[in-house]
Amino acid sequence: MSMETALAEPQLAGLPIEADEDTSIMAIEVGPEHPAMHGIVRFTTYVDGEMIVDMIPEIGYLHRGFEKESENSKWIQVIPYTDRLNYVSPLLNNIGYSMAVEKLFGAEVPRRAEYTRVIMGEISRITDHLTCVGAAAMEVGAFTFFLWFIKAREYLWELIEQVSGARMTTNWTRFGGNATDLPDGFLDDLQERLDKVKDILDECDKLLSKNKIFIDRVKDVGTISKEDALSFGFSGPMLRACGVPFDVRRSDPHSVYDELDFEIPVGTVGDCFDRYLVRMEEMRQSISIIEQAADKMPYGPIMTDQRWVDYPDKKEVYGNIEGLIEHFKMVMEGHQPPEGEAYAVVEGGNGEVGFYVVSDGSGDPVRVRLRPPCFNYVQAMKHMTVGHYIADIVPIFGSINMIGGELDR
Amino acid sequence: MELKVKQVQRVDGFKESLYLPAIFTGFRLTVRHFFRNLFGAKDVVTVQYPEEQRPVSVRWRGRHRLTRREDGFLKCVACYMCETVCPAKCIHIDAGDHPDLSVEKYPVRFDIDELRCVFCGLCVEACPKEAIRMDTGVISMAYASRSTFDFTRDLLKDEYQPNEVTKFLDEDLPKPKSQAEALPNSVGLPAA
Amino acid sequence: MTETTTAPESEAPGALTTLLQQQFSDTLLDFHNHRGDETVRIKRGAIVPVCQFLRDDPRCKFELMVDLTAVDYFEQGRDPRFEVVYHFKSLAHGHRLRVKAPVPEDDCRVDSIHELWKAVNWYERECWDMFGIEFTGHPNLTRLLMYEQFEGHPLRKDYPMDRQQPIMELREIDERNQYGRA
Amino acid sequence: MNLLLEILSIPLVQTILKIVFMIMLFAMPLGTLMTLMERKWSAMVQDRVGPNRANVGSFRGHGLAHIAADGLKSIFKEDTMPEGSDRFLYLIAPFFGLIAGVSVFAIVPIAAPIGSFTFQITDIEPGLLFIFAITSLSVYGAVLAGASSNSKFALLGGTRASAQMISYEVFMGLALMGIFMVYGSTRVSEIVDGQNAYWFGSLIPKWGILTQPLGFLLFTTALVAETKRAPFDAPEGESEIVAGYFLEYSGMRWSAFMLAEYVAIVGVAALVTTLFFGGYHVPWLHLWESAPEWLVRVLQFAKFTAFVVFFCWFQIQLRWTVPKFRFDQTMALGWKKLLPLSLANTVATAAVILIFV
Repeated sequence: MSMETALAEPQLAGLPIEADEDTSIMAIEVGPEHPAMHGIVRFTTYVDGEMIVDMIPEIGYLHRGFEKESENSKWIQVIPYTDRLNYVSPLLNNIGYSMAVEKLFGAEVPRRAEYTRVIMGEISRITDHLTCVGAAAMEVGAFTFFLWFIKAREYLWELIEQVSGARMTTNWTRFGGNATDLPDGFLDDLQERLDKVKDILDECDKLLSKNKIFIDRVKDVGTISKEDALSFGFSGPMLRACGVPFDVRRSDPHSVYDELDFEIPVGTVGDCFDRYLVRMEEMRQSISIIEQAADKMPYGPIMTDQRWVDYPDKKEVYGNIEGLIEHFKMVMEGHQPPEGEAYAVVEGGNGEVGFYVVSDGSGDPVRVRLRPPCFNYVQAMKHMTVGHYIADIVPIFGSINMIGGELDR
Repeated sequence: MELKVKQVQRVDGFKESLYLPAIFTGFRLTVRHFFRNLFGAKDVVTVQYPEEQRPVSVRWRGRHRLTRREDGFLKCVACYMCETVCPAKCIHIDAGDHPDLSVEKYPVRFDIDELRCVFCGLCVEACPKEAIRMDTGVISMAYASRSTFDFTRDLLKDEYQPNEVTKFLDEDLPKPKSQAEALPNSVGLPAA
Repeated sequence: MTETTTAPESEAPGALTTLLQQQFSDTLLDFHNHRGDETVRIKRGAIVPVCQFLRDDPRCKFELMVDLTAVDYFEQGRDPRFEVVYHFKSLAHGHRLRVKAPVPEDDCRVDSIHELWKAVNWYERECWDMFGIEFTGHPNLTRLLMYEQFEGHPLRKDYPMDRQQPIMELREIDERNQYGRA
Repeated sequence: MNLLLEILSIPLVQTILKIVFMIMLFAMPLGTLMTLMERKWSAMVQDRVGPNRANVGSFRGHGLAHIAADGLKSIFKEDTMPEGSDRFLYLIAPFFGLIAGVSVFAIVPIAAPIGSFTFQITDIEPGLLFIFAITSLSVYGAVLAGASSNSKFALLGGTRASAQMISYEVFMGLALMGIFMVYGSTRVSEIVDGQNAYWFGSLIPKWGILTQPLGFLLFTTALVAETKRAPFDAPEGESEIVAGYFLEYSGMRWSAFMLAEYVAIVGVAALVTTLFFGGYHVPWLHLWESAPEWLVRVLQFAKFTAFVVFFCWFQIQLRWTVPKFRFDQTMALGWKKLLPLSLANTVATAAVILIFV
């Protein structure tokens, strides 16, 4: 059966086909256990020879009930859970959630805290892209590329560890500021490590970006048009690769991004090659953002002085009874944002990470909703893969950077 | 700041279609790495784990420890703050009357199930007495039995040997003989 | 960041709200502008024309259906109990809008808008899976995150946190909950 | 003593001894070593440490004990067989590749002959053509393994492997036509001896790489594709079809596939050395006329081994440098680019020989 006839078959366009001996169509389960499935997701793929004629993505294997768990926690207890959503860029989730709750409180974050958030968030974005691009490259056979990227990521994670006290489960932001300030000598160390990362980026660029074997694998693979991408709700690098300069850092300026100068890389075609190039360029832009933010870093507090937004200062707690009581009340009853709802967005590693929070004025959230960017990408997998070879699942899936924790929550 | 857009360059011309130049460039890079690692100059981030250990940052959130007062007893006053704030609900405290009259309560039982702990550090922030800390620098706890991970009050010391059975019994607590000894502050002595 | 007042800025309607008020005066229930998030509550029957208008009208031009979810106000005792929440983003104008449609518990259904944006398909499936809100007209309203045999809808507030599904083995969980040592 | 010499002079005994030497003492140990070296060398490329944990007492030897550990592990591992597989074919499939891999060494000379005694198992007239015939058998290994495993991934891997190997077989032969023409024979010993000639007095040796640079490139490409290693490892395709045709194998049979691959690496290196780098001939050694005969043989063997090890390293380095082709791109490259090129090479060589020689 040829490609055209297979697609003309009515049952193929919609739901599962029974693959039997009469057709030459074979059903292959790619996933849930499959080396190219980062996280766990299942693609029931129908192939004619090696050509994909239909695909049914199935998700939910990593569903841990983030939203239910959050609704049964205190507001502050959700922050550790957000680390586990997109576990390669946990800081961006921390920041997004904190921003949402700060919006409820109407709290203002001190400028130094905003600048440190920018630095840490961009480091997190680089680690996210390093993982995504590296893993996607590894799956088309460039293993060396991957391990060099992992080395670069290691440098950055040690930085994150210096600030937050953990490499991945950071739990770093608080409502109205950050848990910790940058340690002494951090900015010098940061510059040193960023230089190393830049070297690795250049090396890897030479190794792969002009290699025809790699270009063959990613060029015109998984192409999605601008209109379809918008309709599928794409955001982040995936949408920018289609040529739409949509970046939450610019369109909904949060934090201090409007004081920093950077370019938004966009692609033209919207295939895997564009996504690769956009991500590579974005890492360079992130490095430049970090350098600018480090230059402009102001002095000052890292926590808001607004009361009842975060725990009182430790000096207050140890020093006087009012502080101790306030601290005690806040721990025991939880933070109590005023009644209302808020939706805060950050530009996450692979798109718009939105937190929709609803409060009834008590210590327990009514609703904590994460808008996962890769939800839309996995939904579009069928659209992007049908008509390609089975080997193309790998670069396409690699380029959408699905993170199981974020997708299934 | 205005919106600046940068078009990424898709390089795919005749030179690329020859395959060999790019492969040669790549080869030069990998061979350089090969020889750099073959002769000295180790640019390797791998840690040979059990023999050498990575230096962790001072802020590293590792295994918990309970700090002590100068007389050696626990600072903890069993206020249940850490137990309340813990998102993993891994801390369990039973409060009891402290024999030292200057201290109201102390934890008769202070258990942390390290297998449930998510190492978020919220307990450290919540503690009003700096009684619990996570600065031991213990990065991995790999023990053979599940019960080893149930850290009790007596095991939350600075160093912990899983095989060594240590008990901090109630007899070890200070037994003040007079009011002045029990409550040094009440007779006007400055707190240490 | 917005000002640190809790006073309702919600009184003054935003530009989009005004536009929607003109166009759908009979279906618009309520609106607010809390913390700069433009929000309108509409009757659930009007969700398809409103969304159609939001997508196609040049003054709105919401190309992106950002998010679709629901909120359960069971504990607050609100009637109607559910609210389906839509978030939209327009790239052309750069504005965002939140549309909410209240859904009562006894007639838990709302019209599907899957034909307007392709992304809606899975969001509606997820919403059905989690809240049991039926989207009429949806082509394939099956469970997305939970497994087929799952009973109930986990994000409803009356679904207890520790409820055991019949498909799961209970023994291991009992063991885990037994806190402390033997 | 005399009896021993007499026994040793029987050709059959000599052949058996040579086989034992070549297979058991040269090819297999090198192939086994390659399993470790691949990991160590790739670690160096990738700024890692590589395996170094296995130990015998306190002896680690930078990971040498891993060879023994891997061997023992695969012997003692359960030899599983998927349900519904074709039992007989499933059991014999792993050994086709191994047999084809070692058979290359039947024609490779490792030193110059002493009198009538050759350091080569057999020097048959068809030489390389025979080798092509035998190595084609390794296709069966992949196909049978893929077909008998009762697994869709394995089946895809098997079909990919068969298509790829058969098509690359075609122009592997064509790529060598130039060599046959230049040295005027298909007999390996004559090709090797032909490369002992020099241009400009005794300045530049007439190695195959210099007479047939394009042929070298094409032949090496074809050989790498034959061994199904990167960038031509679509049949294994570990990221898309998991492990391809040997997906279901375990234990010793899986090791047989792996060993076949590494023996094939050594085989490729030996063939390339023999055909394009003067074989065992040490260049300019003839200038040292008073060299003792044994030393010449030792030097020749050393040169041969050094080149073989170098090309093993080269292949491994190549694998960790380049990404891999998609399956259809492998085929397109073979049929649309390399086949016309090798035909052109053949014609050009013939023209040059016709005009200038």
